[in-house]
Amino acid sequence: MSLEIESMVRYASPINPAVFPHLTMLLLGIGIFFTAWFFVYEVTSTKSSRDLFKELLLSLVAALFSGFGILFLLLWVGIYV
Amino acid sequence: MTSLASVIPKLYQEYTTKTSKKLKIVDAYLLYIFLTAVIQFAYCCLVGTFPFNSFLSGFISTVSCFVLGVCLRLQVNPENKSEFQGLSAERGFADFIFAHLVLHIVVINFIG
Amino acid sequence: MPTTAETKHSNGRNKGIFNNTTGFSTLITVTVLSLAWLAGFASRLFAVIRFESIIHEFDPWFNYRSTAYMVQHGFYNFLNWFDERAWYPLGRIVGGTVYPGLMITSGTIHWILHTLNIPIHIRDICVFLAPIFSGLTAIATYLLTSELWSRGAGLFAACFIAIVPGYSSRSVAGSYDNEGIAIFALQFTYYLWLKSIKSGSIFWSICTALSYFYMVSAWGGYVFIINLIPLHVFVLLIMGRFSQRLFVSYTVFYIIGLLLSMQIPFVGFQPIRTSEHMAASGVFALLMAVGALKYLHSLNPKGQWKQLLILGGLVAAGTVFLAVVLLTYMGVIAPWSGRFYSLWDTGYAKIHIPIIASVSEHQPTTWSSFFFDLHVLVCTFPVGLWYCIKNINDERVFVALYALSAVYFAGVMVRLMLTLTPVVCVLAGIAFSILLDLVLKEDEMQTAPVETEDSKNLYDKAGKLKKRTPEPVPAADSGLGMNVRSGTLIAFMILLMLFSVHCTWATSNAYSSPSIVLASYGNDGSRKILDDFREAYGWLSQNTAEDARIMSWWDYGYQIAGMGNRTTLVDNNTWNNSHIALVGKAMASNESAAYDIMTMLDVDYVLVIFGGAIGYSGDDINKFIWMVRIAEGEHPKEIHEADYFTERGEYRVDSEASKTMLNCLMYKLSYYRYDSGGSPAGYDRTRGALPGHRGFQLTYLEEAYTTEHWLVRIYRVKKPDEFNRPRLPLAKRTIPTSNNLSKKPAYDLGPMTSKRRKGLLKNKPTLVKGKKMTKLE
Amino acid sequence: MMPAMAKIQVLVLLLLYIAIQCGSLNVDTISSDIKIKNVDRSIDISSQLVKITSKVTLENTGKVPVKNFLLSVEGGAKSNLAFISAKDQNNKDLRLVETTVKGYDQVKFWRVELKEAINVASTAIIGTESVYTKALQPFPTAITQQEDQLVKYNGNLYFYSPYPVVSQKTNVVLNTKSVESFTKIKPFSQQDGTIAYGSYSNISPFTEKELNIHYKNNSPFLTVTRLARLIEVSHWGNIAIEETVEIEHTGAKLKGPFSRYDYQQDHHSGPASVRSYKTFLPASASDVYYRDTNGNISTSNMKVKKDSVELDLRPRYPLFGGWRSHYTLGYNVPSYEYLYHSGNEYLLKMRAVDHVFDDMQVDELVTKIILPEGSTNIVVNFPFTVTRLSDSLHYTYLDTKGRPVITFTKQNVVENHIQDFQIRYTFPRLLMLQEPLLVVGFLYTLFLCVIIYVRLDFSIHKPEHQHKD
Repeated sequence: MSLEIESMVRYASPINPAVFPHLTMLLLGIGIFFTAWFFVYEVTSTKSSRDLFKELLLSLVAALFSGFGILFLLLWVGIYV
Repeated sequence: MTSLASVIPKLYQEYTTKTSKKLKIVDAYLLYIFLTAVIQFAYCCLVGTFPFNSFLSGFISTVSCFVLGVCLRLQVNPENKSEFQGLSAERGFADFIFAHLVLHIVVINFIG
Repeated sequence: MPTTAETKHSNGRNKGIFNNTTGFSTLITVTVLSLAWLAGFASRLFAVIRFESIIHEFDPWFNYRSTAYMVQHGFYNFLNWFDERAWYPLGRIVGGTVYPGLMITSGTIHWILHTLNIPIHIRDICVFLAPIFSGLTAIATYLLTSELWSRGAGLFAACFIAIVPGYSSRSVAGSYDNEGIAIFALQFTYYLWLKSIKSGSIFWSICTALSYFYMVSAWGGYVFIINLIPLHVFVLLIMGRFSQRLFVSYTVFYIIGLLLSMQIPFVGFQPIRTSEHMAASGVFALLMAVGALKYLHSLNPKGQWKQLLILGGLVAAGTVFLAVVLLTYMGVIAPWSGRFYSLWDTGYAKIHIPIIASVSEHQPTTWSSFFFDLHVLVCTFPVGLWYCIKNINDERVFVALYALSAVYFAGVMVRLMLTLTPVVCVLAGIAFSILLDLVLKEDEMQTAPVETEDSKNLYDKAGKLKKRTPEPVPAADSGLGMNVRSGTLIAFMILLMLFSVHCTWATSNAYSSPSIVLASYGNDGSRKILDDFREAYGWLSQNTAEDARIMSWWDYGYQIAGMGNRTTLVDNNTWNNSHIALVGKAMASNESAAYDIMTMLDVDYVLVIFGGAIGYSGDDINKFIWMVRIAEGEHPKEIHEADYFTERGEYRVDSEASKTMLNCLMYKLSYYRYDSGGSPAGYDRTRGALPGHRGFQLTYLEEAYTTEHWLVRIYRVKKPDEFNRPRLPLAKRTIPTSNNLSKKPAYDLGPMTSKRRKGLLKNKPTLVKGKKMTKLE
Repeated sequence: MMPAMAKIQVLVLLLLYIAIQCGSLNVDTISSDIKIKNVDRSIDISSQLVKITSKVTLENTGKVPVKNFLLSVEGGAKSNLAFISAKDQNNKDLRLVETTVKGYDQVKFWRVELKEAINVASTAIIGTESVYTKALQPFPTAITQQEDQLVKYNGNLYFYSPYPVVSQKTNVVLNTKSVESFTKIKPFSQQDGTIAYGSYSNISPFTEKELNIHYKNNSPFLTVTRLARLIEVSHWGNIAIEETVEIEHTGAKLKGPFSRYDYQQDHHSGPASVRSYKTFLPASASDVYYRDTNGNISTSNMKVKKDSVELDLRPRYPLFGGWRSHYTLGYNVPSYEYLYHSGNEYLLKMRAVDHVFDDMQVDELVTKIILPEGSTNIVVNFPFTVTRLSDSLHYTYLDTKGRPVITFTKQNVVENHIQDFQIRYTFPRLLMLQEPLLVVGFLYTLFLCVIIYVRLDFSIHKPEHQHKD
């Protein structure tokens, strides 16, 4: 707690708020694409042709992109989490 | 028109021969439910329907049990296989239990 | 998610390009449905974008208020809530007089979100509930239609219902009303019913009953279901289509549904006590009898049972009918209620229940509004109906009955257009699907999924579609020439485009006004917001005593309670006609007579809506004639409708108006010290007249507040010691009556010949939309 | 034995001494060395507040340098006092410590600690400023719509001091010529909205002489009865501020009816009423909303100025005496305006209370600061004495264990209290990833459920086969 205000720097967001919309679009787009792929795969593959590894991978990618996409969507619309 | 008197024994005979044992058990259950309903109705006629919701829930629950029993009987009857495609006897029974679950939850809520 | 993605075999015609048709058709189905949801949601947001996230109109304010109460105090307190803020001095038992489904739905959503730490205000949930449910309705419609016909038709129907004005009129963001969720419940119940009748499974019947239970909890329109399904069963019986599946599904549905519906406090024992519900039990008994006879028949098929069966069935039907009639006469079963009668005889309400007739939504529907609300669908749904009847089966009988009855009801009452809309969408979806099938029939390359995709594209990029569809049409080789086909196709596309344009336009212009915030446009196109209602309610809530009682016409009761948080005398619930009549009488009497009524009712403030300054046509003076009629219904001795008309039977406010009119409380409160509003000063823009009686003083009331545009005027009722004049209570009370007596003969002699004629309204008032009753029937 | 006894005695004495020291920390004596040579006092009662600024010339007549002196406020006025401060010649703020003097229980004292001691026989000029709320009483207490509002000021003609005052002058600023009545003690003069009293010489300590002025004051008499200020810090680059304001017109009450006709016809109608007022927000404020429980209040104008955003707020209805209103005003500011950091150490420096309207008076201020989830080592620095309420947790979007909330409250706040507080806290940067990962985890669980569901599908419904269509 010895730090004084003079020695500190102003804190800005790690990601420029101006790119929130673009990030949202991009990440959510990719996320939705993978989600769709995942579900199509789930629906079309039969019990025998199903590959657990592929499923897990697809869902992970889908979750990652959608998750961050949703976060930036929230930030974009003004819900600063 | 044949007289009814001659028909009834014939019906009874048909029934005893044609019906499988499983169905007879169900029929016995149905009869029991039916009698319960009659008794309830008679009781309410004699004593009155004061807690109306209690009477209703009791009476309707017996009626529903009866209806459900009849439905079960219809579904498990091998003669009706063509009517209920894709409904095996096990499925019918599972449905029956599910229906009873719903029914009794509601009745307990209603009986007050 | 997985349930929507359930694997169904698609139409067997698909070959070629898509090696994985199941996957793609599912994907496309899901995409189309989610796009329909999105389109439906987005098209309902006009009000939010133009104004703000706010509850609209009248009834939604009550629903919102009780939802907020429930969220704050918990469900059980809500069920036992005695609202002393309404119907002073009577109060209202809210828990027992509402359909709680709406509040429970949004309360549940609120609860879930808050356990997930998502702090969304209950108001926003309420505002957006109806648009969200419109998406669910679209899905339910899809399911229903695919059950009836095909998935392609289902997608069409889903897209139609998502944006059709007939439905969005009731479900724009902010119109937080029972119908918003009830249409979903209705469609879903019907879907489950068809499902259960198809499969004959107890499980689906139970689901039907549960969905029916949700419907009962949500809207008084559940009576429609409980009469339509028995009707369906009955018609099937008559058509000789009895099957054990029918038996199973109906009996289980009926008995469980009956039990469930009685769990709603407001419904109570009605399902076994009133005539509206008797058809269902009659059919139940009948079905039991027929089932028993069938069973006996099956035991001995050789016997001469045929006639006996028919005879037995007829006897059973007759017995059931007689029993119902008998019980009705004995008084065990209540006869049809008045609101129900008005469905059969459109003139009934006008004569017997002015309060129902006074509501614009209860008027018979005009032809133009059919077209306005349904557009192209109203022309195409008979085609679907025709095909359904042509290829009849058990389910299609149902949809035919549904369509016919709904058309009738929609013709009787504007409001019931809502029940017609879903079935029209279903049938139009079928019709479009058939036509498209026909046009693309020989086209082997064209697959069903693409065909469904068309419907999706329609709502997004119609341009893309034109490129796509004609392309696969091969050279003309059969039946229809290629030109004919592509021509037809393009015609359809144009039709559908027009439809979606119309839907957007209608939703945005006709149905997206919150009606508590008005917008006016200046000459330069600038928009000005007239926020007088909230100004007045805000004033009431902040600057009057906590327990102040506000007298106003019943239309504003819910809003005063919801926004002003003050006690009202009458509100939109309209359960007590005599109380409303008393308020109407106070408004219609002269000041001193009104003062007696107001002191009797402990009124502290009087609120009137006056549109004269800005030309708002839905104000109290224009509604006044209904107040007089309702008051006359209860107090025929004091109030006479004819007194308020001129000699020639006109309803006017200027100097030619009748003396009673010029001296009644409503008139005085509206025009007290009103001198603004253009030239000449004091000109009433709504009625285009200069008020006939001006410059008067009020004795028993004083102006407490008037909003910026004069729209809402609030008066304080003076306490007995505050009068300007010396107190002469006894004398005062006699003067008005003697006045009346002495005046009446002289006054009534004139119009004796034309006594009690219905007056012609000059500048026929357009009653404000949204004045409606809480209950359907 | 003795040494032990002595030890204990010493200890006891020490303790006693400490106790006395502690107690006497806030007990002072009036030094007879100090004399006030001259007081130049100005009482501004043109708004709803009473602002008294005085220039005091102190003289040390004793033998030792004086390091501090006492300021005092009359017993009758002390409950109205909202703010008091003192400055030296260089315009530097001096430290004020509340204190008491034996024998003067009714009087409120402050000890002013001088930066440089006053040497023997020399003088120092100290400027003091004090603000009183609710010291102006409307009289008559109720007026009709058309009438002007008259108020009464009741104060002390002399500078109230524990020291003798050699000479003093008082200037009362009214900004109006219409004065009904005022105390006339010679010498005095009245001109152009001011009344000058004095100079009076040789006034002994603690002298009170009633000063009464009854005059017209149509300036807005608005009291913020409760101001709840909520500051929510997000490390995604935003600070959200929301103020919930309950406001009341505390001037003369409205008597009789309100007439829209009069109000509209004549723009001078309702002179004492408040149609609108201005609120200044920070220059970087964006996404401003102005609403109440019934929704947006559509009547407000926003002007972006160089150093601030000016909001012209109009309540839904004009405020007459006794009328109340409430609203919520919220906006966002970017974090780099107020948040500083160095590594994982953060410092938030913001106003504890912000401008609501000119010459505002706030009965109760509650400020809540919501820090990001996972902040630790929170240290708060207040610019003035406040009551700090217990910390709590706040749950909002994507929170798991809640965000720490610092709450403090203060009564009787005026514009002079618009000062910065400082909060230091530690926040590991990686915690910012917690929220998106939460969403990802949630979605992934959903997908996993689907995977599992698909696998389980046929084993559950074995008896029924797939004839569901």
